[in-house]
Amino acid sequence: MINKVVGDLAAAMAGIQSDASIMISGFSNAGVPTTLVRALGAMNLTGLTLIMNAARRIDECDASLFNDRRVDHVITTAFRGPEAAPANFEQQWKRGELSLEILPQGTFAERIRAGGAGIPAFFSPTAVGTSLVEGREQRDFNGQTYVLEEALTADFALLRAQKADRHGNLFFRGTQANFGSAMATAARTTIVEVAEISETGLRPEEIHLPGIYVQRVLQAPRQDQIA
Amino acid sequence: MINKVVGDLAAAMAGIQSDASIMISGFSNAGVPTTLVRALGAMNLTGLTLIMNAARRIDECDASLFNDRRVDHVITTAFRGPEAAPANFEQQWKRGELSLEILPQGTFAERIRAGGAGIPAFFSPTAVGTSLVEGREQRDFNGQTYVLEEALTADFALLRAQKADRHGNLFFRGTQANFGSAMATAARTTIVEVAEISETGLRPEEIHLPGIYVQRVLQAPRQDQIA
Amino acid sequence: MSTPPLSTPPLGTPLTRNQMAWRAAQDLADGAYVNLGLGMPVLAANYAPAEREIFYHSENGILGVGPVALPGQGDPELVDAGSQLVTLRDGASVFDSVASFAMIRGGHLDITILGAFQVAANGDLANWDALSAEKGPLIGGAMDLSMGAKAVHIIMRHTTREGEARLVTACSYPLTVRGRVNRVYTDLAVLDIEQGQLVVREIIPGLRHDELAAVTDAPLTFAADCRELIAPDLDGGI
Amino acid sequence: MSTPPLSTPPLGTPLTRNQMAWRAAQDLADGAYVNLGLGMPVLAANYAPAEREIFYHSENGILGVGPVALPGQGDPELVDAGSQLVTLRDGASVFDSVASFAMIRGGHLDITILGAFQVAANGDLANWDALSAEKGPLIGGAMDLSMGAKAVHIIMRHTTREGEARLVTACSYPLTVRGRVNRVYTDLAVLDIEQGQLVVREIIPGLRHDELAAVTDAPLTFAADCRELIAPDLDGGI
Repeated sequence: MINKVVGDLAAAMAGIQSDASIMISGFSNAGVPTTLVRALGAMNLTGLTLIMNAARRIDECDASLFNDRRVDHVITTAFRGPEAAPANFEQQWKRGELSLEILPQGTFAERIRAGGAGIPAFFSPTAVGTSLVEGREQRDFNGQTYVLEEALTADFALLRAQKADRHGNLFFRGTQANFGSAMATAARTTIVEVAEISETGLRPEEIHLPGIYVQRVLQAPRQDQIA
Repeated sequence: MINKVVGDLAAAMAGIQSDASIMISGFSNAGVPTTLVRALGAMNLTGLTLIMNAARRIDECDASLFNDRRVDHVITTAFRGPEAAPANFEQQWKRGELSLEILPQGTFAERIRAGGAGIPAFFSPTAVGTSLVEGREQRDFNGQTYVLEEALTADFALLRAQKADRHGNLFFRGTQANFGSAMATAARTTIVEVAEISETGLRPEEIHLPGIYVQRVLQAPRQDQIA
Repeated sequence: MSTPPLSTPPLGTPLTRNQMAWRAAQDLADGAYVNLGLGMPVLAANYAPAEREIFYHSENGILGVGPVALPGQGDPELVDAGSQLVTLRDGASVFDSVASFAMIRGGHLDITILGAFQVAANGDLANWDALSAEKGPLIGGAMDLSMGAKAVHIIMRHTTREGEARLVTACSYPLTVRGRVNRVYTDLAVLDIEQGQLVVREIIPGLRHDELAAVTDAPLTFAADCRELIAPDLDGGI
Repeated sequence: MSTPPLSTPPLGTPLTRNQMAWRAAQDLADGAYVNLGLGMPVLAANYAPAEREIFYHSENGILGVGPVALPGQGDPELVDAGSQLVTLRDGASVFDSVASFAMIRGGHLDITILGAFQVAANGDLANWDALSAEKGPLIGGAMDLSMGAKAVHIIMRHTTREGEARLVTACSYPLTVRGRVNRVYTDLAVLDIEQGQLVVREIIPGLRHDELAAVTDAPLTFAADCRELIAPDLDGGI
């Protein structure tokens, strides 16, 4: 019998090791897996690659990830702290202590989607003509220039959703899905925290993400993102 | 005020002319826009390009499209009649009276999706090593070979859904969505026949395809596909 | 909302932020699908003519953003791209970021209104990298939106606080997109970009053509039917 | 369903269609996500051990296909890839073809079971083009499934009606995919493809190794623990 629901945080986070690549869902305050991110911060790992829309949101969730130098590489669309003074993670980048790949948000999303969909690379119009694509492969189709973008995958994805069932099917509330639904398809192991476990099972019309993409589900109350 | 609901078939089909490219939704008996296909057959056009999963289903729906030589080009995954004896459309192809592009179903779906998503081309693993990709551009990523596939778009898409509202939002029943939801994004004008028009409007959680992709909605009862 | 009476400010008074947003909003057509960037652009939603039905897109996954939620009534899991707790309008749909940017990149949005550091006469836009020595980079959705939307409208002050032109022959800040800006609303004028030229469509009363040219770093063409740029008083007479 | 008693057919009796499907079904693990092709493969769903929870995928957009609907109770808008009116099992989801093939191509399905004209010892599969002079081509989902699924299992008779081998050194029919077949269930044997070799895991009782080799057009290796291929009587003693 399939049962993807795990009983505690330790079981949820099992197997995440130093040097892992980890996708983290969330846009602003929606869909941020606060409990899982804080558990990750408490694991005392090093050499992590974090793949998330905005570094600030994860830093607000658990400052130890950057403060304790757990992160070596970041792939993101926004690497800027909320204050005029640079955040710790911005300073680390300026000092060369971590490397950064900064992407347009749509390219970020589509590269993750490609990673889950078996598409190794695609051409995109976004960022053509900007400094982001200097020196990269570009090609014209129908008179317009496009840049080649490669798929993104990761060892783990951490998501938050509203509801799950034992099959791992997910229901997202509001704008919770954002990058999480694609990240789940692009990671080898997808771990989801949810407000509710449906004992009767989600109905087909409620399911936003089929359980095939989810390996572990943990019930965890919503926490404010800023600790 | 937005109102995409049209009152009759003439308004639904307005502007479709000879030499148009037309995507038609449907997999087996689900999501076939029977009323719109029969209206197309009655329009006495020539030089059409039809883009649909299986030629047989459209031929069963309205045999005049092929019988009356309205179709010059077909892009499909299945160009085979149901009987041992060749269907009229198979004979036309064998005689060279129409040209044919035959695709794997996933490549067909993804090329249409690309057409709607602003992706001009992508690399796919499917069909590599087969006669379908002979002479075409291939490239290795991470030790595996992929073939370059280009986006598909069309002048019109004809869909069937269960419900729509005046904004063009669509709810699909069962497996009605199949290729239709992607076709709607890849066509300049998307025309949808539906069983019901929701006067109160679809709720966000009911909407499978946002109305931005739909230009015209016509209420039409479900008809058996085989005339 | 209903349109307030037109104001009669002193000649040569630049438009306020709200007035620039109001002016931009007047060009949103009935039935348009529109994405509004952070800052002044998002204010435009307050000023679109009430009889027009407009669908606001938020790139984190909403088509049909409604008003900001009343205090205490918002859902923290339903936010717009500016992190506001929002509501959904009649006919709204919600989807993930992949679907949202497919909608953007695929050319389905009618207009995006964005802020900018600089716009060049050839339609180039610079609005993502302020070349700060201290702060990290932030791209967000601006590159996708400005490349994908059918029309790109910009709201920005005509000059920087230091008085430098923002409308230029060539952007000095890193580009967001090349050649995609169609129209610019400033506190002094409304300009279209046509065949690599800045065409002034409207100018505030009391500002001479040469005065506008003096604060613009690219040649200006004044439309034959160039009109006065007049906005209602939206700031309580300030 | 409950497993019928094992049959004791005369020595050397080839498996029936149902028996081949039954044998393939025994290798579907608890919790597996499985796509079954048309013909014999789809019969396997009838014979998976009842205590295992298996999610059947249908490439037109279902994960969790249930039994075929009872006569008169099906929904013509809810069909599987074989055009049957089906039901949905507990935990099933429904989606469009783009999502369905992203699932396939992205390597998320554990197994696909397909039919074949020919399988080569190097794992090549030919199952889409019968080289008919009269009929048009039909690819469907076979190329995507055989390239994308983590494991590709084939059910086919060991020889054609004319007695020609289907297990060959190199396929003569046009290929569906190169080098992706892992296991083949025939009416005479179960074979794995390992490092370009056909390894016989099971053979029907009474058939000698040289007799199997005589109807196979590629070298055979017999596993050290090669067992008897015995299936229950599923066809009423026929």
